[in-house]
Amino acid sequence: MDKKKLGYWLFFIALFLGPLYLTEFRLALMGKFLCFAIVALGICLIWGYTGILSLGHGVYFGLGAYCTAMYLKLESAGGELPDFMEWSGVSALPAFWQPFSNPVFALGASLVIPALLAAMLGFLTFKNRIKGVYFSLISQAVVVVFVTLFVAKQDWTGGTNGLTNFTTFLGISLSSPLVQIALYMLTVITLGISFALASRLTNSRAGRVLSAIRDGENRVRFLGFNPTSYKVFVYSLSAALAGLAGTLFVLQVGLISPAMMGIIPSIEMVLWVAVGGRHSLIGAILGAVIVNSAKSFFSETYPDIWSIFLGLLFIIVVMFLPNGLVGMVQSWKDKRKKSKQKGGTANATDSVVS
Amino acid sequence: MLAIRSIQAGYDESMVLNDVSIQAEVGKVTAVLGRNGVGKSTLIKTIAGLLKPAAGSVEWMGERIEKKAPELRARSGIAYVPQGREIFPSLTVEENLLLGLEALPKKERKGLPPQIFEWFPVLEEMMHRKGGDLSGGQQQQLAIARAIVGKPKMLLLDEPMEGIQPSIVQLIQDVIVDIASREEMGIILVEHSLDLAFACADYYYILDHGIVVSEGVTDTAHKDVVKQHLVV
Amino acid sequence: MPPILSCRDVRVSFNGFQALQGVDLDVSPQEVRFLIGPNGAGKTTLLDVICGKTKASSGDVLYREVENIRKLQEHEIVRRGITRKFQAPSIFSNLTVWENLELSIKQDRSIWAVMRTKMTGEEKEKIDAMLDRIGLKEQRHQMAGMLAHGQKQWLEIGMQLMQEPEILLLDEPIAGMSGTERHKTGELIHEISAACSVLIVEHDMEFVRNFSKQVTVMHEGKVLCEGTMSDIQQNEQVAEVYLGRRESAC
Amino acid sequence: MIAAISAAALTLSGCAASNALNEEEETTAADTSDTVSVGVLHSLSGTMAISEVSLRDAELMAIEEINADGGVLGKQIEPIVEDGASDWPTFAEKAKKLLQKDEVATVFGGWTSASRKAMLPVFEQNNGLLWYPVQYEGMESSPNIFYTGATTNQQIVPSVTWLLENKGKSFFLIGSDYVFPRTANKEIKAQLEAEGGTLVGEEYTPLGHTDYSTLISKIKEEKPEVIYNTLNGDSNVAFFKQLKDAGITADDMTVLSVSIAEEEIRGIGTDVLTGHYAAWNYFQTTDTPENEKFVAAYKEAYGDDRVTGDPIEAAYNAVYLWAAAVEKAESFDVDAVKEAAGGIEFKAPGGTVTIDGDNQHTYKTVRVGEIQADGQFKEVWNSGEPVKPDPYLETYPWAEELN
Amino acid sequence: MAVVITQIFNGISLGSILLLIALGLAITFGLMNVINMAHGEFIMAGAYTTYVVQQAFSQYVPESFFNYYYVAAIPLSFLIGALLGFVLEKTLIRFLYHRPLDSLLATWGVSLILQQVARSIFGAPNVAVTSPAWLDGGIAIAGAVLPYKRLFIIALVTICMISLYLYLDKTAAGRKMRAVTMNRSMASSLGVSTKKVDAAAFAIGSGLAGVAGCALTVLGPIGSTIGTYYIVDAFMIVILGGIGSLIGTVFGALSVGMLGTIAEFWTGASMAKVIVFVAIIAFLQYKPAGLFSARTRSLE
Repeated sequence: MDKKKLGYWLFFIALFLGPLYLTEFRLALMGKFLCFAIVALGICLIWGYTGILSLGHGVYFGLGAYCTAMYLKLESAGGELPDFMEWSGVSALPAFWQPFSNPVFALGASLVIPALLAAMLGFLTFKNRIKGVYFSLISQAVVVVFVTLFVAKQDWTGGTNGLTNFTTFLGISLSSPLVQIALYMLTVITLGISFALASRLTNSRAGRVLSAIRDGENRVRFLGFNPTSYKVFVYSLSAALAGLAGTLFVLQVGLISPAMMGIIPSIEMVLWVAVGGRHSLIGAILGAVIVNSAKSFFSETYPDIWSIFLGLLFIIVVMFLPNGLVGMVQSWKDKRKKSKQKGGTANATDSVVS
Repeated sequence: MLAIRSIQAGYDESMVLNDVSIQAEVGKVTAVLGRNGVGKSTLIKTIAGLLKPAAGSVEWMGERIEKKAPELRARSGIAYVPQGREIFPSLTVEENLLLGLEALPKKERKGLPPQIFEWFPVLEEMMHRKGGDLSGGQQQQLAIARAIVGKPKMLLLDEPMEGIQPSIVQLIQDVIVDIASREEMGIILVEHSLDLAFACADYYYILDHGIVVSEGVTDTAHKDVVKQHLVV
Repeated sequence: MPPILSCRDVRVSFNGFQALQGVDLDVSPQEVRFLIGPNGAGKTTLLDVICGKTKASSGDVLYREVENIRKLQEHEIVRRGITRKFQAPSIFSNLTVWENLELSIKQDRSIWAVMRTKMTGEEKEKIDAMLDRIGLKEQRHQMAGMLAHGQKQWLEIGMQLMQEPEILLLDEPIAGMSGTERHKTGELIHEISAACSVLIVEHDMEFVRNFSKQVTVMHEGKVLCEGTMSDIQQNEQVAEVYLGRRESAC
Repeated sequence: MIAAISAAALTLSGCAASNALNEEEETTAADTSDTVSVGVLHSLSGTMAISEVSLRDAELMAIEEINADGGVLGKQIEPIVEDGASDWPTFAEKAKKLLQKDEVATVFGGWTSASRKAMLPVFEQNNGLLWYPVQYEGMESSPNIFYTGATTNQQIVPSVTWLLENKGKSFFLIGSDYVFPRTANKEIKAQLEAEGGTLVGEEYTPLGHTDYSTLISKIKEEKPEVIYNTLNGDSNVAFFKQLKDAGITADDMTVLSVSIAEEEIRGIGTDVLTGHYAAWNYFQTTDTPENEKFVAAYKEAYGDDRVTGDPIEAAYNAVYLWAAAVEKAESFDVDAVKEAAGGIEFKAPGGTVTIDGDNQHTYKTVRVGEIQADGQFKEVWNSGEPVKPDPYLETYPWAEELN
Repeated sequence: MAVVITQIFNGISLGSILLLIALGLAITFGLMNVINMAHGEFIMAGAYTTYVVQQAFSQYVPESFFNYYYVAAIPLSFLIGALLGFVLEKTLIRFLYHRPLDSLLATWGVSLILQQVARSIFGAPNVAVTSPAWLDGGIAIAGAVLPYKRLFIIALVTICMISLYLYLDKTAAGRKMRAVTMNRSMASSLGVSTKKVDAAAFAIGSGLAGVAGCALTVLGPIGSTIGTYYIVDAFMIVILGGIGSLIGTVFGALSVGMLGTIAEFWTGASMAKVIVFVAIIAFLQYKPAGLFSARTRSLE
């Protein structure tokens, strides 16, 4: 147990010290991947631990990012109308934009709005006992709704261009390398705290209720728990994590557009977790980093045909490593342990709940 | 001949059958008796191929079949009538019966043998009704007829009389006796009712707690001795 | 004594099939009641209705004579003290034995309470005591999925008991158990009945004979008769539908 | 176990780090060598690959030609191709990579406004140089971007005037639901009002929309004389096919498009397009000696069945314009190149183009062409001389309110 | 008046197109419970097949026959779609029958690969298919023009529906397929080879996607990404109709088509899309099993 904890500490410290050994470009990439890792944590909570596959996390990520981006846009506009509104013929700032000139409100909204939307959708669907494939596809339909709306309402949202070209955050220039490093470190710390909270949740009694819901939702009812409220809670929590990641993403990448909320990014988010190991929080983090690194690597090396490699990676992982890379390491270690102490109790192969 | 040797079988990791050996011959009716929950259905499923045994062998006409897929067993002449009948509810009676022909080689699939309508005249009347619209007794007849059209050499009947009105019980019993008298087909009949089983069977086995606790020829068996293993 | 649970003219139908056709049943406090009957008689369906898994199409299920629980959700019924053990063991195989029991403790089960909760010494003792009682002390940290069949059944009974129920519904609790295990289970049930009512569906007649006081026989979605085992054995109708068709069939 | 994983992760990051170091060494080494690297950043996958792959091809061809001619400042140009994957953050990421890691002298890239908007801050923050080769909605002038495609007054404004004079007064505007069509249509509406046209309808469809039956019913209801089409990509195919099915031909209504070049015509099919119009600065049929050479070279390089088109030409021009500016500045330094770029002239396939030093757009000749059965354009009108770029439409009185 | 007729016709027409796209999914997803995200790429394969047939006809067949290329393209598109589906089932899907959500992820990978392969073979830009001359024009009724192409698609989808119905209902193979989807283990106990039936069912569903691709060439673009435009709509239609119910899929497609055209007429295309999807989501809250639900008693 202690060895494990030490491993986690080393891992996060190593990430934290990234600026020491990564170039500016790689650091920026890593910062982006770590934002994705926060999303992955949330997906791991709902999918790996609770058994809900959401294909709509792009929306929560996007909503969080938009909330922060609205603030940044207003700050950059310096009291004037944001540029895209001018082109779109909007003469006054829409009422719902106004509170976003307050950074505290904007940052708060970037957590609360995704969580509220998720709670609303979750409450309805889970109460009606819609689950499995149905829920996944419904969450996908939600993506279509939001992306279409955000594109169509370009006078409010910036349309396909999204929101971009921010200069400062709380008066600090975003482009300076030092700020970038600070944001990177902030991302690592946020990831670390999110990880600590998530593992505390999963190791608590409530966490055991969640995995019980995954294994048999109806049985949980017969222990007197109401699975709906648990599912709504964890679903909103993961949406809030995605929103948080969106905020950090916008600060570092300086851009959010409806394309990042779409069907494709939403499915990719799930695949990060699948590759890393859906039943393991650290696996989800590693998955997000590894898949995105692989994507960058493949597309830098083979710009013409990289998507074939990525497709193959997904197929191979799903087919042969149903518990992802962490699951592979775990079962490999199990095997070694077993051969060491023959006759020991048989070990479940599907119990990679770390 | 069908020979089951030292079978262990069950679900997940709990064994329902611990060590069961039985034999059944073509042309004879073999009854498997026992109370609810002693593993009779498990045994039948293991023979039909829906469950893979954890240990032991199933030998059919001199060949080991315990690892074969159910469809191959069906085509080698083992027909299965499950408990609960499991007819296809949204297929018509005719379609259900035609599916029974799948056990035959393609060339021999030439329509339904008229014999089954002599045994079960009601099916001819109901030919174009949905299987799910039939009464329980009619469904049971359909399930048996569906198994017979494939001309099996061994028919596995899992509690065919269960939940059925007495007149149809009689009819089914008559058919079983008639089939047996033609000596072309063997029958393994799973029952929890002693009287019914003894009315049809040549040989009996009694299962309890996953093992065979008694066996013998029905003609010479003392019902009272057998009874103590069974009913109330 | 007033009944703790009463079913009044409960009816259930699935796609036109009448699974229960007007069942009346009273269960007294601290009573052990066996439900027997041929397959398809509606015994399991009746348990389903009581615990809320299946909603009755008409009729009332009264708890302590006053509250109609027919339309409550499953977890709400459980919180009133009516718990259910299913036929197939429904434990959480990816949790340990200990964790399975921990989830079952009678507690505030709302998410906010559970998140803040910490295992108390009292709870630990309760779990330990239960482990002793169901004989799974050695296996406490094993994944529940790895237990033998009989052990799973006990674990599940243990999980129901941890909830300190008022009424315990058991569906074929001894299926798949060996002789000594059966006996032990029977005794456990009697111990339990000191604190709560038990309603058991069972096929094993030996077991019913050994451990029953009151037996209710069901047939075709109705209650056929009630009484002690010896009453039942005398009943011609019961013999007709249940114990085989006697000589009439041959 | 976790220790093992973290170790693995560390090695991974370590690798990345050492990679990065190696890469840096390579690029610093490159500075002193006799090559200069430039970035080529277009979508090679995803929905935009349809259009952007050809731009990459044109840019690579121009680079090869320049290299064959001795390069720039005696150095061979070494292109680094990246895939923007039709995804705007990817464009930003790759732009950053090209500027920071590869330290390229300039980047040629982009198609959609969204991709340009995503890259813009990257280029401004890193003081990089982007050559953007596609016609766009204007209202932008970044000091770090050169725009070699048309801005609205070099394509839309003159074409509307031409339509009003030649084809009819009542306009129906259709476009894909994104920035370019919405902004363009706003300008067109102002212009119609000023120049005596009437607007009878304005409709937008989501990107990738493929069922136009209802929209066509609306058009039939309104009976416009002119349909001004700013649909994008795949939607054009569906729109034109279904327009023809509904019994509307070029004789009934004139459709003028601003996103359909020769390459798109091949994907839509001439059977449904013949007789409709498009406004551009260049057609494959444009009659200049430079173009003859250009078309021949392009077909030679990429196959006889390939066609050129306005954005392809603008991409090709961009490379030459940059090379000329470098030669004039005698340096690859971004500021020096920018300084030198104003007034640079290039005899492009579509006629002479000149960089406007004020807004870093180019002077271009405007052309309207009619689509022929062979998939080529027949030019029916041109502006005669290159038009000065005016991204903010400051010289048009009716456009005052727009800003 | 003309507008009303046109709009009703448009609704039916859009419904028929959606139905054609969803029909294949109604089998692979509805009956077999496989979430095949590469279904859209089978549509793409059908469209490219049509393109290739057209190219072949224009090169090797006398010009007077050119217009019949489309007649040859329909069955060929079906075959290519079916072949791809067959291969996919044999190599991937059959290992994932018990993991429907995993099949979603794996087939997503397949879809990425197929798109890239198509780009490598046919190039990134769209290709053009000239629709046959006999599909040009339309019937004029009370001032409204009903294009032949749309009538043709309505006819094609009707034929597909009837063939599918006849196949499932009147042939031995169809009977086996229904039996396997209803009760797999019982079917195998009767001697039905479930593996063969699974592969055949998946191939037929995929083949129908191919036919849809072929039909779409007369209306829309043909490029490597066309599948992505339709895939989500198609899945929503199948759940809206009710999983496992072909007739439900028909009603699902028609209602989405009608609602879509009506909403688009009153608002605009973008808002119409939003309205349709919100309506579907809301409807599923009210009736989670869809329009025509095949109710079961199973617990989990």
